[in-house]
Amino acid sequence: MGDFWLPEAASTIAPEVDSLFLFVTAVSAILLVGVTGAMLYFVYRYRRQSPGERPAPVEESKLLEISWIVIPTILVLLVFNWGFKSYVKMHAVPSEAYEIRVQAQQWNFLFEYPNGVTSDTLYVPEGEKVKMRMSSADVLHGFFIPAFRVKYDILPNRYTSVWFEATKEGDYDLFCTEYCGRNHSEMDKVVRVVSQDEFDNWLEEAGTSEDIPLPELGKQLYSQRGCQGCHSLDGSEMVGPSFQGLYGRTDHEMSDGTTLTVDENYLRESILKPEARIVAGYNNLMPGSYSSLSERQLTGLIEFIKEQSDKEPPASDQGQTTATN
Amino acid sequence: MATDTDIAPAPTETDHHDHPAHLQHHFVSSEQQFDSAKLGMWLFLITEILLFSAMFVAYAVYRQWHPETFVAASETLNVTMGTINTIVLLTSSLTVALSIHYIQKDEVKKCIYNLGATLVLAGGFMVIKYFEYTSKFEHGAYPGGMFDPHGGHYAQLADVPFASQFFSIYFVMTGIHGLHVIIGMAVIGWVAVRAWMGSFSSEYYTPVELTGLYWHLVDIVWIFLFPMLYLI
Amino acid sequence: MSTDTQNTAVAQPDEHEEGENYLNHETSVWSWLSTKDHKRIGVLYCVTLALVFLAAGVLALVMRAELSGPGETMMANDTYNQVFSMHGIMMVFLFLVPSIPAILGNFVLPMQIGAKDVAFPRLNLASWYVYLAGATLTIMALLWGGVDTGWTFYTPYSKTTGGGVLWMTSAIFVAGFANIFTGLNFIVTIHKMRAPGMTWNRLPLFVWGMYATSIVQVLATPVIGITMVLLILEQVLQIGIFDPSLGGDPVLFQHFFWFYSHPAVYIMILPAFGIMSELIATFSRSRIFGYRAIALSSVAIAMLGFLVWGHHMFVSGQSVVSSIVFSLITYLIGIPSGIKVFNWVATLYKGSIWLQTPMIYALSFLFLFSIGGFTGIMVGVLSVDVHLHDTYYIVSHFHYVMMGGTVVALLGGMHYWWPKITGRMYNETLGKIAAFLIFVGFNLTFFPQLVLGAKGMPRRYATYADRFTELHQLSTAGSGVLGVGLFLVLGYALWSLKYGEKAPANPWGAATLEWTNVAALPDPHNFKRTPLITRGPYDFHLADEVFGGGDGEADGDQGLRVPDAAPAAPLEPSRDA
Amino acid sequence: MSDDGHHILPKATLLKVFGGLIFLTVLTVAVAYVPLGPLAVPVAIGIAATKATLVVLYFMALRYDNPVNALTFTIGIIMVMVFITFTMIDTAFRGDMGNVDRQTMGEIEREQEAAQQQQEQIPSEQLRVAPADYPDDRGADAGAASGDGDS
Repeated sequence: MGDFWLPEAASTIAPEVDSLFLFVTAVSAILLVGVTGAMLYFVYRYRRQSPGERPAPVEESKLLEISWIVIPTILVLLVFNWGFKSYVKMHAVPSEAYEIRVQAQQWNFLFEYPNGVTSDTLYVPEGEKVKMRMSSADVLHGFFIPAFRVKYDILPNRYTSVWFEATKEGDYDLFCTEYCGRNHSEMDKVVRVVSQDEFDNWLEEAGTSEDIPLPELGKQLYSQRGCQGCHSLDGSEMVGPSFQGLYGRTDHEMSDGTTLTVDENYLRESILKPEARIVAGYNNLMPGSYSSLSERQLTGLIEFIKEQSDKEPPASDQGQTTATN
Repeated sequence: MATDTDIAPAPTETDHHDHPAHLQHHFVSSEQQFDSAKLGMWLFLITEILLFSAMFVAYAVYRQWHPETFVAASETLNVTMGTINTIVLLTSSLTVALSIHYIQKDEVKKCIYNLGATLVLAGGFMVIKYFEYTSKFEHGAYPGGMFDPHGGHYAQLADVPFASQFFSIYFVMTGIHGLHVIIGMAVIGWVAVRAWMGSFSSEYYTPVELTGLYWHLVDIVWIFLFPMLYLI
Repeated sequence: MSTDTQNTAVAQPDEHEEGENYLNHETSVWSWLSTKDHKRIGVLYCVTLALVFLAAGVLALVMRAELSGPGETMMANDTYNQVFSMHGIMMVFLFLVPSIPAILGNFVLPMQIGAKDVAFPRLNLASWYVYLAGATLTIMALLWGGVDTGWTFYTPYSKTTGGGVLWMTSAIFVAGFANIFTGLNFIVTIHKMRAPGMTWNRLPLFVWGMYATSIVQVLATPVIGITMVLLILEQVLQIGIFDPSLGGDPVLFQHFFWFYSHPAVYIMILPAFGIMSELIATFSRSRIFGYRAIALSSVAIAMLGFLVWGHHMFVSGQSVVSSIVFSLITYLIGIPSGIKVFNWVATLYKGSIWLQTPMIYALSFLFLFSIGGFTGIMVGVLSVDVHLHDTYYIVSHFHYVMMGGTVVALLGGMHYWWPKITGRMYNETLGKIAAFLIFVGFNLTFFPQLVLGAKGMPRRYATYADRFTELHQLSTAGSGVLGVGLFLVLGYALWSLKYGEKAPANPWGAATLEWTNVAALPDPHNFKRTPLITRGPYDFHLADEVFGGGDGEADGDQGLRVPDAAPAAPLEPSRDA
Repeated sequence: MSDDGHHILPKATLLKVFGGLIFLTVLTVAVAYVPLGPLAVPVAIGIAATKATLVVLYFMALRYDNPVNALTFTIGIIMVMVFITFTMIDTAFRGDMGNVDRQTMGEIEREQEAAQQQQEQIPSEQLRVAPADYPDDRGADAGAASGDGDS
């Protein structure tokens, strides 16, 4: 029955939740069959034979009434107590837990490890207690890993946390479960449970992102920070302007009718202050949270956008900005 | 509730054969009509109480989180004006109660005078409120996002975190209360006019009584707002 | 057992056709728009709410169509978000909350207690106009770009998503007054307008259900009103109570919202309980088992319903302490609902059960509501709710309660009182087919969603992972069957208005006053003479002596039995009746 | 006319109650200037509750009214209590999660990062275009932008 109802269980808390779920399901099923069976039997047994039937009133039975108050009460209190215990366990974060920061924003999760590595896939070591310290940059989000049976909302104004201990290597889904706007349903990530050694290796390698070339860093950020949700690379229309051929355009039209040339300054301003200038035909839907990018990240992202265009850099007044090329 | 066993009320002797003008056809007696109206009014009053309750909850929660802020911010309110307004409103409650007292005794003139006095006092309340509001606006003590205190003893609030929450709650609560005062004034005016036209007597004064109940509720809300916002 | 009601009553003398009734004593449009007759207001509401249900139901079909495939099948995310938001908002605030009280409560309640009208007829009419104003504001919200917040309007998202939210929150604020008016009116009516002899212990259980509902309406609705006002002020004046970027707390909004919206669930389901009791008693011709328990458990549910709102917030950031408290009280509220189900089943025991369409709806209700209740127990379990919260399990759970409960009961009630409202019989065969289609379609739609949710499919998703596809397609197919069933009901209902057989005064052999003491089509003032009540609401064993048989000539060979010289109150009603 | 619901309160009673209300008003203002510490709130609310009770019982004549009305009113008050109490069971016990912050977590982190960046002294040859007053005016801009309702 577990396979029919529930997804794979891959954390220490999951079996506990599952057994409770299955217990309640089983008891409910028995009661449902009982009630429905009795109902159908009565409907058949006491069906009306002639229109003039006048059944005699049935005496009420105190014992019966009391029994169906007392028995369900005992059952639900049992279930409450069970659920209460595992809920407390879910909330008592072990002090030795390994902490990963989760930053949620419309419509992306970003995971940050203690050594500063950021990733858009959640790598966790198998068999170690992991705590997620979560915050949101804009609206409410939800952090849900079905296989681990953990879920908690992510709030903009304070940290919330969940913890779990993964028990099985493999890839699992991570969903946003608190409705957060347009691309809520695409706000999902992969949780990759790996062995402790593999995890350590990954962490070390990923930690070297300082060395990777700028456009490469930009490419990573493009997918990690959710740019791909709104800006295509192949010129197709999405929520925001496509990056294809964007850089170097000289006839970039704004919603106030002016045109400008797309250079580094414009790109930088658009990332940091999206509301400052709006491209004609688009609304300002871009989150303001990109202002938290570091200088190097910004430069990387701009370099990446530049790579998406074959145009020459704009000729005029680019003195100090082109210097970095 | 099941213990309430009032059966459909029996009509009084006068009712059956000649119905008083105010008796609607679906009621058996004036008594039943009056009781219904009054129960309806009490039910309406508890909807009003629950309407205000959400704001009281907001107050309680934010005060619990930021007690120092609330103490600091409430010190900028003008206790003298608040006290005067409390007394004005209590007096208006008295005059409304007296107007019902007089109409019950068929003293229509005195009833109208008292209703008039209530109107004047309610107007006075709003005038004082107006001066309080404007003095706050002058110093930038707007609700929430526009909060930008400056000048006088408001300046110190600029450094108090969450002071804007206090003023949001202050303006929302007193604002909605003020709205109720204005609505109350309109209703009292209407009742006074009808009394003037001779619609009411000791036989039928339901609108006067219901208006009185409403006005007392407005008073009660203020009785709580005053210490919460001005004193503690 | 006769399944066809058509060929029996045709030959009967149409005694009720003579004389005036509430439909024909005035016929101008203005007479309808200015009517203070509770029956006409019920009909006005019926037409309006049917339109709303149709619109919101079509939106549901559109949603299911979009979900027939994992990716984008027919609409963009934005559109889908607006569609599910509008479906939820319209169904909850504009349909389910007013539905049974405004239609059947208005029509039936005064007759059941032997009153000429509700206590405040003008307020009653006002409630309909206020409702219309609310509906108009909803349309304004649509014109203003729609709403994509879901029906919950959680901050801070609802603050950032455009002007439609302002219109929509105003709409909910305004429509709330319509509910307050109705509830207030019913409480006063039940307290003050009962006919002589109609003691609290003789009230039909539908009246008890409406009484409990009205208490919740009066106590809870003002809070959603002020919450919406605060949300509007948050947008307009940036008051910073709910918006975290201004120092507010989004979880506080959830407290405010659920302080209303959880009791609102009882506003929707308690009237359904009332209808159930009427249907089960009438169609098994026996006294409701545990009358007192059912009556008082309604009031108990209404009161306890105010203490459990936090179970919607187990994972939203409220304190662990309050989650535990709320969870515990949640169980206490499950018990009165369970008692009702057991009592209804026990009522069938040794009855005389007549399987007409309304009874089929009643039996469907018992099954569907039980599933709704059991899944409710499941999501009340703290640790299990962590897994199930905001998944399709929840979606399915509340549809089992709201649709399988409230809507199915409403359909049963509409069939049951249809002869009284329209003076016509519906087609019994089609009625049974539709009831069957609705039952099958409903389960096919929502049972797969239970499984989907348990497997981790989050709600409010326009697209989903491939492995959920089969279950989603099953659900979509079910929604088609459900839709066909509902449209069939609409079809034969409209048909019966013109071609339906004339209904007798008491086709079901029911024992409550609206059947025994009122003509087939009610008089404008309901009763020719105020009735005097000397018996309980379901004393079928007294049928022959007290209210003149009423076998329900639709079920066979008996001739039409117009209610005997209705036992009426003496001209001077006396206190000791 | 019968007595219930039509009780005529003597003028003397009304005046006495009014006197009591004025006295309690003066008292509560006076007490506000006495440093009572943690007792200040309960005392002030207690006095207000007493005043409200006087108004309800006498001015609104609930004391002489139909018990149903009294019950109605009481249930209303109980609901307000429930609302306040149960909400505060949450807000008072959020524990380690702390209270609300005046800004969003994102803004706090951004500010910290900005401070850090200033310390790090960005080399002048790097990209530097954003307006100088940035990011201090972000909040205001975001507020204005969301008010426009442009989605």
